[in-house]
Formats: sequence, structure tokens, C-alpha cells
Amino acid sequence: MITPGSQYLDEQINTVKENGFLRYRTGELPTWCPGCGYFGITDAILKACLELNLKNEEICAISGIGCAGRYPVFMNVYGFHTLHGRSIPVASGVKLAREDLTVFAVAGDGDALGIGGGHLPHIARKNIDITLFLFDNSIYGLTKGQSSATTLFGQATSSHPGGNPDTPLNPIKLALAYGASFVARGFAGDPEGLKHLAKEAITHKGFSFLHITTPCVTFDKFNFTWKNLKENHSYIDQSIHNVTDMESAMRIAEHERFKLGVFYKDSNRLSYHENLRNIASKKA
Amino acid sequence: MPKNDHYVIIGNGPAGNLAADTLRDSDPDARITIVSNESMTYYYRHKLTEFIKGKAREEDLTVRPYSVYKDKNIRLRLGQQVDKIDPNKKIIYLKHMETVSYTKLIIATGASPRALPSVSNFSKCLNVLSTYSDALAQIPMINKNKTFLVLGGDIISFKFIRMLKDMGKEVTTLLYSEAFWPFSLEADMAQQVKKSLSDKGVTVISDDHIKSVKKSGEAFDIVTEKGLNQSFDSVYSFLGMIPNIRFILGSGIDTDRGILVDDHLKTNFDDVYAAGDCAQIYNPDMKSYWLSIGWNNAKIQGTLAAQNLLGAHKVINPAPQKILEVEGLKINTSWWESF
Amino acid sequence: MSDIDIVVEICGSAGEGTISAGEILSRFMSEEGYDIMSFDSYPAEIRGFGKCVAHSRISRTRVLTPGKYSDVLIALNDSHSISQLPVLKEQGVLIYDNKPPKYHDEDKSIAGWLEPGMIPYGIPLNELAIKAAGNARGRNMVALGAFAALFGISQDAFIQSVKRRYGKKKQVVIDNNVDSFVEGFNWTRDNVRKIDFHLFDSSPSDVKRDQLIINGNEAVARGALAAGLHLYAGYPITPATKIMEILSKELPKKGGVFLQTEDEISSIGHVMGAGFAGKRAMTGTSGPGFCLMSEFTGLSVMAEVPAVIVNSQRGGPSTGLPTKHEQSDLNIALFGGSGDSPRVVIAPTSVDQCYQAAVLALYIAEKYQTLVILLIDFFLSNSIKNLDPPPPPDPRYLNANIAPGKDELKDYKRYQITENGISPRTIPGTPGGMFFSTGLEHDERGKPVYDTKTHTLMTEKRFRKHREILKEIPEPRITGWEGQGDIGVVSWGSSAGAAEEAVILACEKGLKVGSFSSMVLSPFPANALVRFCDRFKTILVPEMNYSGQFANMIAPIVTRPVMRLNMVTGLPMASEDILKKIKEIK
Amino acid sequence: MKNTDRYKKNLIVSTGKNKTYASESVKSIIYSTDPRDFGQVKKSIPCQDACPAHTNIPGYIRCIHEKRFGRAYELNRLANILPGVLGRICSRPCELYCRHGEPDLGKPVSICSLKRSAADFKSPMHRILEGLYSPSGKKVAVIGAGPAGLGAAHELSVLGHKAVIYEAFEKPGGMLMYGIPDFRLPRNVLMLEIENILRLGVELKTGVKVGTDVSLDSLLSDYDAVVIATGCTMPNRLGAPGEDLEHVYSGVRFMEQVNNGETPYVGKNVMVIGDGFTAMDCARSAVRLGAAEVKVNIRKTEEYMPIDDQEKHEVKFEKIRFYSLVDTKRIIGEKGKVTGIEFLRTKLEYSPNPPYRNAVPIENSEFILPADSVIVAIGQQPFPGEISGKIEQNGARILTRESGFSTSITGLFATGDCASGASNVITAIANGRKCAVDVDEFLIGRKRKIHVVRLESVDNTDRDRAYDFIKRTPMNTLDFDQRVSQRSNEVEKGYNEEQAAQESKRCYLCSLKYEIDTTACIYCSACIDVAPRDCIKMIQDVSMNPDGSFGHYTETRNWNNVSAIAIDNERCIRCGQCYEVCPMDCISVTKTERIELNIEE
Repeated sequence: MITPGSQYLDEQINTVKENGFLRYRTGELPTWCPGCGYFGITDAILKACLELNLKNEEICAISGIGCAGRYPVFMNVYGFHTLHGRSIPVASGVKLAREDLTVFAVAGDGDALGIGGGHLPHIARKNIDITLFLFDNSIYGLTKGQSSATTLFGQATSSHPGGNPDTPLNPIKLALAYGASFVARGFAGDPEGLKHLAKEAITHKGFSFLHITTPCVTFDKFNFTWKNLKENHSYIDQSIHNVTDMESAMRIAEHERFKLGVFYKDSNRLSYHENLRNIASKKA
Repeated sequence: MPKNDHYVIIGNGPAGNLAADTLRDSDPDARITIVSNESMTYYYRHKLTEFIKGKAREEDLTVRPYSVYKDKNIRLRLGQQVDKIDPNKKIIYLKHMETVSYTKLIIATGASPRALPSVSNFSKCLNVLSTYSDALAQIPMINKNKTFLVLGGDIISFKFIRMLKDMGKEVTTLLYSEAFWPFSLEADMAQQVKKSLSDKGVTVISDDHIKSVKKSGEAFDIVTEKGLNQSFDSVYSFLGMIPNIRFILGSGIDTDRGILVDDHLKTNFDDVYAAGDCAQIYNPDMKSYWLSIGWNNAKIQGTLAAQNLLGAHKVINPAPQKILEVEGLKINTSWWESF
Repeated sequence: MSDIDIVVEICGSAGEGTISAGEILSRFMSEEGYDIMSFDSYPAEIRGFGKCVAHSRISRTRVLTPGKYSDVLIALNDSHSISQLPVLKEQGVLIYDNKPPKYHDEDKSIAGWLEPGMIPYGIPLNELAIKAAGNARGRNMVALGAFAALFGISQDAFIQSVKRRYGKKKQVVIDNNVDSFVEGFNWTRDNVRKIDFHLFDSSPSDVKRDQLIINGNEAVARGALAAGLHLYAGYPITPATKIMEILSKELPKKGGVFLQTEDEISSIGHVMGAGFAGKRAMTGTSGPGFCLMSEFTGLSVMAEVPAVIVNSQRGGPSTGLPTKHEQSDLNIALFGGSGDSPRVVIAPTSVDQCYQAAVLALYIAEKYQTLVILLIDFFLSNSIKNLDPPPPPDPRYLNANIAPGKDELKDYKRYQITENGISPRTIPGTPGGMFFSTGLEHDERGKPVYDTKTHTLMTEKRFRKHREILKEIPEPRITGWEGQGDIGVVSWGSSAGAAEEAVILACEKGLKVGSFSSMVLSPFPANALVRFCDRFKTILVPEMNYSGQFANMIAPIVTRPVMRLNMVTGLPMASEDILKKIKEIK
Repeated sequence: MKNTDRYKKNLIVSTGKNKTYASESVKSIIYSTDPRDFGQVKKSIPCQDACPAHTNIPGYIRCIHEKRFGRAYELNRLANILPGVLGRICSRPCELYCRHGEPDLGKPVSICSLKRSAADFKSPMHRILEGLYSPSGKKVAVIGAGPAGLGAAHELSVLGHKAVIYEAFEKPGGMLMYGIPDFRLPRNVLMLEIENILRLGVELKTGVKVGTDVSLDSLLSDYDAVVIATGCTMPNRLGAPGEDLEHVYSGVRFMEQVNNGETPYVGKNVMVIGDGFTAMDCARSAVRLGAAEVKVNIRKTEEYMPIDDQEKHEVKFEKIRFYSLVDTKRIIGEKGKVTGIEFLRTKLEYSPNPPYRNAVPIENSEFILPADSVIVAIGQQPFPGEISGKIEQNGARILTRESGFSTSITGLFATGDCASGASNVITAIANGRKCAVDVDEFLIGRKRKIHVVRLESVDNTDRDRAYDFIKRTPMNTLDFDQRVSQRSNEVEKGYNEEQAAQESKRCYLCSLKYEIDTTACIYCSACIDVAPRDCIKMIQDVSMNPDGSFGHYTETRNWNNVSAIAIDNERCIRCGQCYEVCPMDCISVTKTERIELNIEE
């Protein structure tokens, strides 16, 4: 909450205009529920692109089905809204065809960990240089609130009114286990911090897995709410955690569900393209 | 005329309809909208008493069926009340929270029953009969009830009283001679009226005022200032008509008793005209402002307003004198002074 | 009025409680002894944008269709409701919010579109809701209150019903709803002058009918449960999701298993596994999901593993119209998948039939070791009907697996070629009954072989089952003119109700018209159809698809000219439409 | 404000942003002199801005809501020293501008009646708070014990000066005592509140007429300063023939007689000319004097009468008729007595200044109406006392310096209607106070007070959205025969305590400012979703008014132009819904008050 004495409206508007991240938006007003966390994510990604000074036309955003699927509609880049769970392969295809592009795969939890879960391990081990933004609201929003792969155990959903019998996936652990070369978690409620993570993920060479926690304001009124997420989230103390230390990363991922920040980063590992080139050169 | 004109007419009475027709004749493709707060199309108001008696059917009342509006490509908005007007923005705000913008506006809202301030605190107990839906709603009640008190404050009341008598009801009327409408009843007139009413078997009370009306069960207890204390099945108030202009107040359009218009029927706004019972016009011969009553005046004014709105410069002359018959008493009026 | 037959539509945007308001009303009316059929349509968007319509027909006599035109329109959202006005009858009643917090733009307010005869009742829904509960969420209940006050419904009776409905909810929720209702009721009673003629005879019958008020999805689920379903695997998809949601609640209680899988491919996989293990299993989906499952349908037929797939059809092709009604999956149901794969297709024509169909499906799948596709549609899935609780199914439907006798087990052939096509099947765990199943063509023992003879014999065997099944399916439903007539209306699925209603109306008008519908479409009772058709000069096939998939199917069978009535309006078939066509043909 | 010494603790330190921060001892409170804050207070607290005395209206209504009637009364007293009086007879300029009265939001809060409730329900032993300055040893004479004089005298004594009032009439109060009838203002209420002023050591000399009993010069020599507040006592004349006939009264004199308990002849048929409050008082008094038919003749139409609707209703309720669009040509009489009036018809024409209408007589439209008596109440002007000639004047009014009250004679000040021309009570009181501050500066040699905007962040508004739908509580009044049976019966009975509580809920508390911090906002439009009207906007720009307030908000529906989601505080009805739902907690609520701080030496 701001105290009286912060900027006046006219001053604020000028700041925003000079800042200039508006150029990464389209004219379309987002159709997400008012109050949706995806707005925060959008805000962060826009600002990240701005600070990396990416050219709009050199960005591709590929999404699947679901609320997250709408993301490219609102971002002023080459966007592609594909099929449920299939955003990763399409994005991968784009990247393989055009290495010069910056490619985002945008997927919800149902998309990337549910129906499309099968694709995740393979893109990770191939280490194809795309960034996966995993919008994780831990629910199926578009089908009106059924359990998803990250829904808490015992959480009541419309498909499990009595409580979700399934243990939720731990996306960070998965990504680590699948061997993603960049694994981080951000929070929609902290666009500033998320922006920094997004920048790092985008600039990382190889497959970057950015898990973003966000509430579903419409279908989860009790568990992953704005309030709860804000209270529980905290950043990894980078002074004691070395991002190249897989064990430590696993340990944090395992034991501290709500830690934010970079878990693991292997900058030395070669990306798919580089491997392809090397193999090619060996042959030669 | 630019094609994007939107003529809006408030009021679906004779003035409104004649105006609409005039506009349509001269401008085949203009958008024309009539807004009316009645749920029934253009109908004969004076036949309502017949309708209640059962002598007239709905189609007998109807002047113009809905289909005609469709054929003439006139958008008829029925049952919709205007909340307020912004003549600067040229927007009409409807009660049900919808905005309608116009390029030219004709106000022909006519008049509605008057409530004297002195009756304000018990007005809830009074019935008025001025619209078709009033009639619809009251028919069962009128048929059921036996004894009626009629606050006879205007010429219309006599027609209603006659209706009641024809239906064999017991009628008492309280004659508001001094606040009579549309002119105050001089003593001798009052006498004649009183007589001819009494002859019809109507109990007439004069020179007395209602002090209170209270609902007791189905009936209403009436107490007058002179101490009369009696109970009636239902109480009707006919205290004359006042122009329907409440919604205009504060809009910037000048009003007094009615909407003040010049002799071209134009208000103080260039695109806003008023016609019919709601228009108040200064007349040099009478050295006074006048409001018209009556069907024909309305028709004439509606037509003229439309013509002037389309660029003509016709001047309205005071309505032709018209003889009213009030209980066998000839009264010469088609206008009255503002009071 | 004694023969009350009123169609009420509640229209609003998603999230405004439109659907639940409709449900509450239907429930109450049924308790009051009325026959009701309701039909909701809602958008794919989550909230704030999409249009929702809860449509209920309330009648003293049996209703076959939800009715095309409405007598009462309750508008919770103006811009959406305007598009419902065309289906409001001439004397129709409109209940709308005459005091929303903001002004509508020109022509965006429903009150701006009334025609004479229509009877508007402006109620300050928003304000009253806020008065009652502090926020506008209760608008729907306020509207119901107004409705009740206007149409002579007893306030107490209604409140009781609401309380029953919200029984388990938090007290505050119940109170808010009741308060909002009362607020609307009293305000309307005190401030509104009723001028329409509709009136329910509020017969204060203390004995409330305890009927089921269920939609097709629920009926299917209940049927399946009654038929001893043990496992259900599903993946959320409109309009079949509800089946899953019910079974996830009910199955565990009966020791069954429900799981929500990561996709339809996995769902049908689980079903096959359970079927192989000798348990009754089922999955439910809609067109797009059904396509995913296609790869498994062939396996079910080939490996002769029981599987039941409920396909609630929606507008297609592809993602199509998720929330619109259509009957266009008949072809994929009958012919989808690779190779000659005979499958059973059951298409119930009404909510009550959904129940029997589910029982029949699980029975046939188990007994005939094959794939059964239960073909319902968006309308059936969502059309709510009140019906008396059906009796428990005949025991013979419950344990139908034909197991091998002792002698047969000595030299057990899992895919033994038999007269009726059914090879006795052992359930895993049966001593000596071990076998090998595969999706490859195989011999009687299940060993993959591709020689001409085996493939021919096995294909014949698999098709022979249908002859037998034909003996077990219910008689086709035939109504209307009984002698030699002019037009025979042959319909399927949810359109049958409309067809029957149309035929009844036509007969009342003195036309010689009859109606034919069969719940089972594959195998199809062709002889009965032929007998029926021979009685009429022309055959009319109304169905909600463009290509006339059903007409194409029967045209070769019947000896009469087949006229078609194909519509892809996204709405349920209406008797008016069929009646109109009948008159055209005459 | 609250208690002056509190601010003495927090010395004001000027910062870059025209803002001054309070010391930590007080919770985050800021005193700002930034024009944008003044603009905000001016524009978004319309009632307070409309009040000539800038009464802290949201403040005292809040107190009534909290049943702290004494506090409410004191908040009023800070701005005007006669709350009980004004709670009855104020001309309510504030209510015209009350946000609740805006289109589609219902009727204005009845601010005035609530003011009265505060007076009615404060405890009888109520403690009056006065932030007194220590005595200065200076003496000031105030001429006239009317609203302006009283206002000046009170403020002067608060500032530590000895004030002596010279009043020509027998009783203090001026127009309040002799102009306004007691059925609108019971005299005990008036006297009590005058008492409260005198208790500060103000000396009141009644029955002393400056000019005859004592000369202005002697006052000027005896006192360190003199304030003239003699008001407007000279009735304007029609300038039409027959004005001096018998039974033709001026409004002022007529009311003087009535208020002295006399019963001037009115006859059966009374014609009142004029459309102001005085005219209404005359007409209503005439009814009580037994007139059968009373007509109020006005040149324009009812719509343009300078009186509020409630007054109009009361007048009509007493069977008085408005006779509009007429202009008096002459008053006709026989044998010296009035018998009727000849009128001319008028028509409305546009005029460039408010209310933008002139009444223009129509040629040869004469007609005559009978009358037994005529009361001409068309305003007053200052009485040309002995000062005339000695001092620069503007017409009959005393000329005062630009933005001040000093006259052409050093040490002589003039305030109230005698300087401003006929106005209303609240303006007079306000000017009285302002004048006193001028006098103080003159006596002390420097300003002792400045205006700042006090900003205090609050965390809840405890208003319930349902309050916004409460209907305006009508005033309880006597019925007709009780009014005429005893002419001093007060017509308005005031609210009862629970009515007052109910009515107080209706106030939006516009002094609360709602702001969105764009740096934290994620543009999720949760606030817009719950907005009760178009008060929260997606904007690309905002313009600035000369007075420092924000002007036009340029809205946009283009995502890529939306530079901010902003709350338009001139549309905002402070329902608090947005504050509740904002996921980023980037909406702040700030209590803004325009207050006086005193400057240390």
C-alpha cells in the first residue's frame, strides 16, 4: 500500500510512457477474469522483453489450450495458439526451423503437465533453446475448475468435490529430473522479481523451464489464493544455494514448495543446435 | 437533410404521431423513433370510460396498430419512460437505464393527473384514471366496489361520474370549485353543475376540503375539514391535468407550467420542439400564456412542430375556440391561463 | 388455468447464477407436481463474457421437448437477453433489471426492444440483491423471488425447496439466497401491478414428490452405477464432464474406482485394462476427445475387450462449438477407426432412456466382449428432466460374462469360433483360463496369424455377434397414425422427442402421420423400420446435422422416398420445425 | 484544527515536492501545499468547496454516524459559529453540489438537517472547544451584531483580541433576529449560540446606534481597529408607481414588525413580489396572519428561484401559489389603499451569467390582479449610515481592498453584506471570520495561519455498499392547522436520533481519496469489474486544471495505450469495492482535509 506522498497520477503516467513496455502489448484487452494472476505474468514478461530490448518481430510465443492459451493474443509478437498440450512440440519446431528467433512456449499446468506432460521430458533432454513459461494456477480454469496435475492433495475441485486423491506433481523436481538446463520459479504476485527471472530464462542458451505460480481467482478460492501465495512465497537465499548444485536444487525443490528464484542453471551444457552442429562437424 | 439524422419524438399521442408522419413524409429514410411510456399503441384516451363499461373493446380504442409503425419504419419504443434529457449532448436517458441520442427532438408528452400539495400526504390512497393500463388494472376493482368518492376537480371527472352511475354505483363527489380545472368554477356555474349532478343521483359536497384519507381494511375512511366522516370502497381524484415535464426540469429547456416554446413551437434549444398538451405558448391577443387541451390542438401542433423542425417557419395561432359541454353547461375553452 | 404449460427462460452471463437459478426453479416445480424439461446452454468462456440460458418447460402434462418459444424471459443480462427476445411469445412476460448501476448504450437495453403485447416487469434486481446480501451476487434469487410473486408461487414452499437444495452449504450461503429471494418476492408483491394471465395453481401439497431431477449425463452415470460399473476414467470436456464429476462422487461409495487421467488416450486405456481384468468400465467424452480415443476403439473390437465410451456430441468438426447441440458424430461412431470394426451404437432419445441405455451398454459390452458407444448429445447431457426413480435393472443384466465350462477349460480357446460369435471368456485369476490378447489379427487361441482363412473367419465371427445383439435390443418406439398414412417420421437420438411431439400435433390436425425411433442404431432393427415405412407414402428424417448421416444410413433400407430435415442451428430440434416440414411435404 | 498545539510539535520542514512531513510521533500524516492536493480537495469534496465557510462536511457527518454529536457540532463551529441556527435556516449551497445528488445517484445528503441534528443531540452539558490565543491587549470594535459581526467578534477573541460589538437594535442577531420568522428559527436556539460567542469575553452593547449615539471617529480613536458589519437593511424599491400606498410593505420592514410580535394588516388577498427566502418568509407569515389567498409573483419561473425544493414544497403546502413570468408595472390603489397590481407578462431570455436566464417584459401584455396588501421583497442594500461620504464606496456598498476587508480608512474594516451586498447567512459568517483574520494580521503585523492539505492514510472506510441505496430522509414537519394555530410553532421538527443516524450513513465521505499506484498495478481490472459507475478508467492521459485538480481523463480500450488504470475522484463514490478486491494492494485510501496551521514566529 502506498503512503500518501508517492507520485501524483500525472507523474505516474509520464513514467509509464517514457518506460515504453506498452509496445509489447497488442490492442486487445485481455479476456481473463478480472484479478487473474496472468495479468501479473504478462506485465513481467513485457517488462523483461523491454529490458532485454528484444525486437517484437523476433519473438515467437506459442501456446496451447486453456486460459494460458490466450496469452499470445495479448502480446504483440508472432504468436501461435495451438492445440491442447501441444505447444511445446510446435514451439520446438519453430525453434528448430529458425534459430535466430526467440521462442516462448506458453502452457498452463493442464497443458504442460497434464495432457502435454509427455512432451516435457523430451524437450528437456534435447535442450532445445526455447523458454517454457508454465502458467501454473493448479486448476483447470476453462473447463470450470477440475483438478489439475498440480492441484493440492485433498483440495476440493469440481472433479473431486470430496478432495483431490492425487498427489500433485512437483514441476521443479520434474524439470530437474528431466534434465532441464535452466529451472526457476517465479510468482505472478511479484512481477518485479518475475521479470528478472524471465530475463535470465530468455537469455539462457538451451531449454529454460520457468514455473510461474499464480492464483485462479475464479475457481480456487481457498488454496492458491493471492493471499496464501503471497504469504508463503519467499526467494531462495542465493548466498547459500549455488545454482549449479543439482543436489541442493533438488533438496530445495523437494522440501520448500514455495521457494522462488533460480534453482538450477547449467550454462556449459550445449543446446540442441550446438550438439547438431558438433555432430555434423565430427562427421566432416 | 443529412441522412444520419435521428428524429426522436417523446410521446405517442396525437401530437407525436402527426409529427412522426410529417417527418416520414418529407424524409423517407430518416431514423424516426417514438418513445412512449404506455404499453399500448396510439389510442383514444377519451374512450377509456367506454372501455371500462365494456362498451368498447381494445381494438376500438386503437387509433393505429403496431404494424403501421413497422410499415412506416418508425421505431416505436413502448413502455419506456424518459428519465432525463441532455439537450447539449443531445442524449435522452431512459428510466430503464438506456441512452438514446438524437439530432432533432420533439417533446409531445401531453399531460397527466394533477396532485394538489394539499392532498400530497394521502395521495397514496387516491386512484387516478388517465392511461390504458390504469383502466386495465382498475376494471376488476371498479366492477367489484359499490361506493365511490370522486374528488371532482375537473371536467373529466364528470364523464367518469356518469360512467359510474351508468354502472349503477353509489357516487359521492367533492366539488373543488376554487381549484377547478381548467378554469375555476364561478359560483353560478358551480350551482348548475351541482344541480345536474344531484339530478343524476350523485351526492355532491361543495365548499369543503378533505382533511385525511385512511385505509381501513378494504375501504377508505374520509374526514373532511367540515367534519364529514364517511367510508368509501374507493376514492378517485380528478384534480385536472398538468403537463408531463418533470423529467425536463434542470435540463436547461425552459419550463413554466408547461414547456415554454415560441410561436414556432421551438424551445430555447434549436433542435428541440414541443407540441400538444405539454407546450406553453405566449399569446399576444390573450396577453397570456396558454396551454392547449384537446385532440385537434395536439394534431395541429404536432404537424406544425415537425414542419418547423424541417425548416419551415409556420406560426401557431391560438387554438380555435372550442365549446366544452360540462353537465349541460356550455364552457368556452380550448386553453386556460397558467395558474 | 388447469392445463398449465409454461416455458421459462433465464438468461444472463456466465457467473451470474443463471444456470443454478434455472435448476432451483425446475426442482421446485417438479416438487410441486409439474412435469418439467429444462435445457441450459452456456459458453466456453469462464465468466463475464459468455451468454447463459436456462430454459425450462413446466407443464401439467408430459413434456417431450423443452419447447422452442418461451412464455417468460428472466433477463439477468440485457445484451445477452435481447437475442432471446425472438423466442419470447407475443404475450410473453419479461422480467428485467430496471435499475442497473450503469447506463446501457443505445439499443443495448432489453427494455428498449419490447413489442406490444409483451409484458415487462422492471425489477431493481441489482439494488435489491445488494440490500438483501450486501452484494449483487443474489440477483438471480431476487429474480426468482419476483417470478414467484408474479406467478402465484407460495413463498414458504419455495424457500423450503431452496433450503433443501443448499442443504449442505454454509449457513450464510443459504441465508443470502433466501434473503435475496424474499427481498425480490416482497418488493414485487408490493410494487408491481400484475397484468399478464400466467398463473401457477400453487397447490399447497405437503407431500412433495421426491423425484429425480437429473440431466442426461446424470442419468447415464446413475444407469452405469446401477449396472455395476466398477471403473470410470475421464478427462474434462464439455459437455460430458458432468458424468465424470458425478461418478467421482458416487463410484468410490460403491467400492468402484474413479480416476481423472491426463488425457482421453489414457482414459480409454484404463477402461480397456479394467475390461480385460473383468470389471465393467466406462469413459465419457465428446467429439474431440472421441477422436483421440479412436486408436483404442479398434483394439477393443479386435482384442474383444469390453469397453464403453459415452460420446456426448457437440457442434463440430474439430473443437467446433463446445457448447452447442448437434447430432453429427453418428458417422464416426458407426464407422470411425481403421478396418472392419463392428461396434454397438446406442443413442437414447430421452433422459429416462439415457438410464436404460447405460445399463444396456455395459451389459452388451461385457456379454459380447466388444466396444459399445453410447451416443448422447449436448442437449441430452444438459436437458434436465424430472422422473420417478427407475427400478433396479433385471439381474440378468448385471452378471453377463459368458465363462467357459470345465470341459472347455481343458483346451481353452479364448477366441473360439462359435455360432453366436461369442467366445467364452475367462477373467484373470481363473485357474487354467490364461490367454493372450492382441490388436493383431489372431487365431482362436489369440496367436497372431495373418492368413486369409483366419482373417475371414474371425471377421465373420466378430460380425455375427450383431445378429445376436439384435435380438436383445428394445422394440423401436412407434407412435401416431396406425393405418396406411402419408408421412412417416423416422428419427434418432434427442430429436425423437420433437418428432413424436410433432406427430402428435399433426395427428390432432387430422394428418396421417406416424413416428419411428430406435434406441439402438448399430445393430439396427432394419425389418421393423421397413415394416413401418411401408405404411407411409413418404419418409421424413429430421436430424441435427448437415449431411443427413442417419438418412444416409436408412435410405438404402427403405423402399419409400426419404425427405430430410437437416439443421445445424446449434439448438435442440423443435417440434415446430418438424411440423412445418410435414406441412410443406403435404 | 483538532487542537492547535498538536501541530506546534511538528515543525514544518519544506521538501522538494511542496510537501511537508510530520514528525514520526504522529502516524503517517503529511501536510502538503502542492496545488494538486488543493485541487483534489476542491474538486472532489464538492460540498465543502461549495460552502462559503468551507465547513468540513464529511467530517461532521461521519461523527454523527459514530453518534459523536458533540464532535460533529464542534467541527461545524470551527467553520461557522452558529451550527444550530444554520442547521435550520441555511440556504444550503452545499447540497446543490453533494455527490449523492449527481444524476442517477439519488438525492443529495440532507447536510443541513444533519447539522441541526448535531446541535439537537449533543449532550446538554456539551463541552465547547476553543483554541484560544493568549491575549494581545488589542481592542477591536465591531459594528453590528448580525452574522458577520458575530463571526468577526468570535474569531477576534479567539485570536486574543478584546472585541466590543455595537448593535443598534435591542437584541443581537441582526437579520437572524429581525428578518427570519420564529417558525423557522426559534429564538432560544439563536440566543444560546450567541451566548457561546459572548462567553469568550466579547462585549455586546445593544441599542447603541453608531452615528447617532456614538461616532465612528471616536470608535476609530478608542479602538485599535474597527469592523463595520452593518449588513443590508435598506429594502430595494420596485421603482414602480403606487409603492407608497397603504398596505404596501417592504419585506424587511414587514418581517421586522412580525418578529416584534406585531400583526400588520394583510387582508384576505396578499400579493408578494420577489422570489427569495425573504419573500417566502413574508408569504408564510402572511398565511399565519390569516390571509386566505397568498400569491408569490416571480419574474422568471419556479425553476430559477434561488430557494431550495424543500422550501418550495413547504410554501406550496401552506397553500401559497407561485405566479410566474410576471413583472410588476404598477401598484393600483383607491383612497390611498392598495387594491391591485398591474402586471406585465415576461419571457425568458438567455443571459451570459448564472443562472443564464433573464426575464424580459413582453410589450403591451398588461393585466390587473386584485390585492388587499402587497409585500415587496426584492432584496436589500446597505443602509447609508454616517460613514457615507467619508469612505470610498461602491454604490451603497463599502469598498474593500482586493482580496481583503480593509477599507480606504486605515484600521477600519468592513465585512458581511454591507461590503459584499445582500448574500446569505453562511457567507456573512464566513466573511466575518476572514475579516477577523485580516484584522489580526493588521494588529500583529504578520499572518498567524496558513492553509495546508492534511493527508492521512486510512485502512478502512467502514462504509457498506448498501448505504448507497438509502433514500434521503424527509424532514418531519407540522401539519397545516398546527402551523397556523400558533404562528411561532417551529414548522420543521428535525430528525430523530435514528433518522439522523440513517441519513448520516448516506454520506460518501468524499474527503477520502482513492489512488492506484501504477508502479504496482498489473492492470488486471479487478477494480473496474466491481466499480459502481464509470469511476475507474483505463486511461492514456490526464489533463490538469488551472486550480491544480485533474481535468479530463482520456480513456482508451486499446491495451497498448493503457498507461494507467486510474480512479476519477470526482466520479468516485467511495464505495471501497476496488480497495477490497485489488490483488496487488496498490490502491490507497487517503483522508484529505483542508486545514489551517498556525505559523510560529
